[in-house]
Amino acid sequence: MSAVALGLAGYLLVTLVPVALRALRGPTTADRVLAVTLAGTTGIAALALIGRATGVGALLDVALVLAVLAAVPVVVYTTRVVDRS
Amino acid sequence: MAVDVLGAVLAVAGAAFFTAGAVGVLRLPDLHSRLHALTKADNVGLGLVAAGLALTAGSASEALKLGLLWLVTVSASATATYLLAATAHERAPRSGRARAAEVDGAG
Amino acid sequence: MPAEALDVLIAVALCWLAWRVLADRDLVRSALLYVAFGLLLALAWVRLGAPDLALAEAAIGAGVTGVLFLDAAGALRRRLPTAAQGPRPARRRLAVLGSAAGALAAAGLAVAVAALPGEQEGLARPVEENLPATGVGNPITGVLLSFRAWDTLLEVAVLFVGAAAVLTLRAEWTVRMVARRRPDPLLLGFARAGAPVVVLVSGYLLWLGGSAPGGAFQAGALLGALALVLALAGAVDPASVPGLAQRLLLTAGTLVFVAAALATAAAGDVLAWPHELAYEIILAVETGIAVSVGAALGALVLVAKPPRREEAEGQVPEEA
Amino acid sequence: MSSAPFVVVVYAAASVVLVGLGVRGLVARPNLLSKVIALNVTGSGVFLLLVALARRRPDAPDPVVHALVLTGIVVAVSMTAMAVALVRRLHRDTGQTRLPHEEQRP
Repeated sequence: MSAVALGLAGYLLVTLVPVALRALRGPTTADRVLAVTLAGTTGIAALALIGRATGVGALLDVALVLAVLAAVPVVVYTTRVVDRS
Repeated sequence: MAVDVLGAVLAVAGAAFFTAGAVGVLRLPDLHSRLHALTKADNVGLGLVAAGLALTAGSASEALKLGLLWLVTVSASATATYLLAATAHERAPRSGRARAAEVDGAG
Repeated sequence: MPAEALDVLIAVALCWLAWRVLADRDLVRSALLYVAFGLLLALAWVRLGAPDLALAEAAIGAGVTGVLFLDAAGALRRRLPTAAQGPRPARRRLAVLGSAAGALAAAGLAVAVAALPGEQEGLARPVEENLPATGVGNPITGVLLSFRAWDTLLEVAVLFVGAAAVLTLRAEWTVRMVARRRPDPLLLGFARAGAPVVVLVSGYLLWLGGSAPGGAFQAGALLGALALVLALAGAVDPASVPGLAQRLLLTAGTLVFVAAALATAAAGDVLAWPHELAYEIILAVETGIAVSVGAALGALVLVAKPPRREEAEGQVPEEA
Repeated sequence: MSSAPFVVVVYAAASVVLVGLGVRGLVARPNLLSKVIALNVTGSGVFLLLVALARRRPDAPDPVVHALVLTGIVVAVSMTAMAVALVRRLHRDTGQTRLPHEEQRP
């Protein structure tokens, strides 16, 4: 499992490339926000997998913290940031 | 041993959903369909990875934490995608909103 | 080999993201990319064997700092629809000057780092040898709250001073939604239902700090984010929190820490915890710090926007 | 540094780049909020360098450096918040987001 986990974690980081392209292209701010959100979830999965592969249990806690905070940028964007017309 | 294989298979399947989400977010034509791709990765992708890891977890607390991780992510992702979609709808220019209403009516 | 490839990938992506963050003219875009930069930095801390820092970066770096930039960029964008841009020559001159300064700084740093020895003993061993005396199992917590407790006391004071400075820059609590007037029912429900979970995870991190990566600052950052979401969802009106309670929340960490310092000073040595009570004292101080960090971070983001002049002068506030 | 572990070299190199980019942004971008972001990138570079150097003995990373950087992260966020509050106050009072000598329009 740990060899599989490390390989999958690396692969998940590669899937961040198209996500990053969307974050850069937009075209709207909402598109960028959603790309960053997906990057966060991918990071959560990668952290859980790296934690298993390396036996560092604390990484699961890092993933948990990221999960708890995942919605915060979206809430701030939707309630506090106006799109440029 | 069989559990190990099943866990690995689940995790790989989860990664496949992340691939679909990432490609979808890049390739799909508009915000709402991209949000749809995002939720596949958030809910199913992370769910399968967490399930695979929980199956092969060394302790009950670790499995429980993975369950909590998934639960938190699902509720955050549901709220986040709803907020993004609702805000985009609200802020859409009049013509866009009319078009969205038409889609609502047709669907 | 795959592990090395992972490191190279993260390092290259970090540099690329930093460049994109700083190259973008639109500050909202910069702020969003900064959140992604923080996420990646958390992965870098993991790869460097520093899970404590990964936790702090995930909570503070990506969470609070990114949100702070996002909110500020949104506010500046709102009132400045067409960003004031200088004539091109001035920009070009600044760019040339900046590139030269950046290249010089990087080159100097590279030369200095290259000259360092490749192996260094560090303080890992002495910390490990003396850790049992602190009553905690996590070396980072031991260093922060026992060996170098003075530093941490002053750090908490810095945070408090920062919050106090931000509070003096505003005239009133200024949480205001831009898009919707009414609180969104789903967001409200999410904030209310999520609150106990966040408090639970925060308490877990606080308790964890005694023996494993975790601790007061990470726990406090979660509380701060919770306060922010509750306020933005309309579940809690920060202005309705009485002034005394605000001040007590903001100063709890400093107060508990100073009380502990005074008590140990009366007993002999300042900030030298008695061996049999060390764990309990550290946990009490950490709890105070977590509360204050939460209050301070919440306040820093919530009130970072000063009211517009008309509002401060008592006229009818007008929504942008 | 020639005998340092690979991971240390990789992240130390990245930190040098981050500091360079941060300093460049600090000078080249006239907008004050950009300058604050650039300062944070520079700070992240410094933290990354410190932690990479603390990793030179792979079996036992130096916890004192980790504690120092943890303190640094917290101090950085409170000072960032204060700087952002100052930028917003300046913008409210003068309508500008730049320093006076970099202003291009009244």
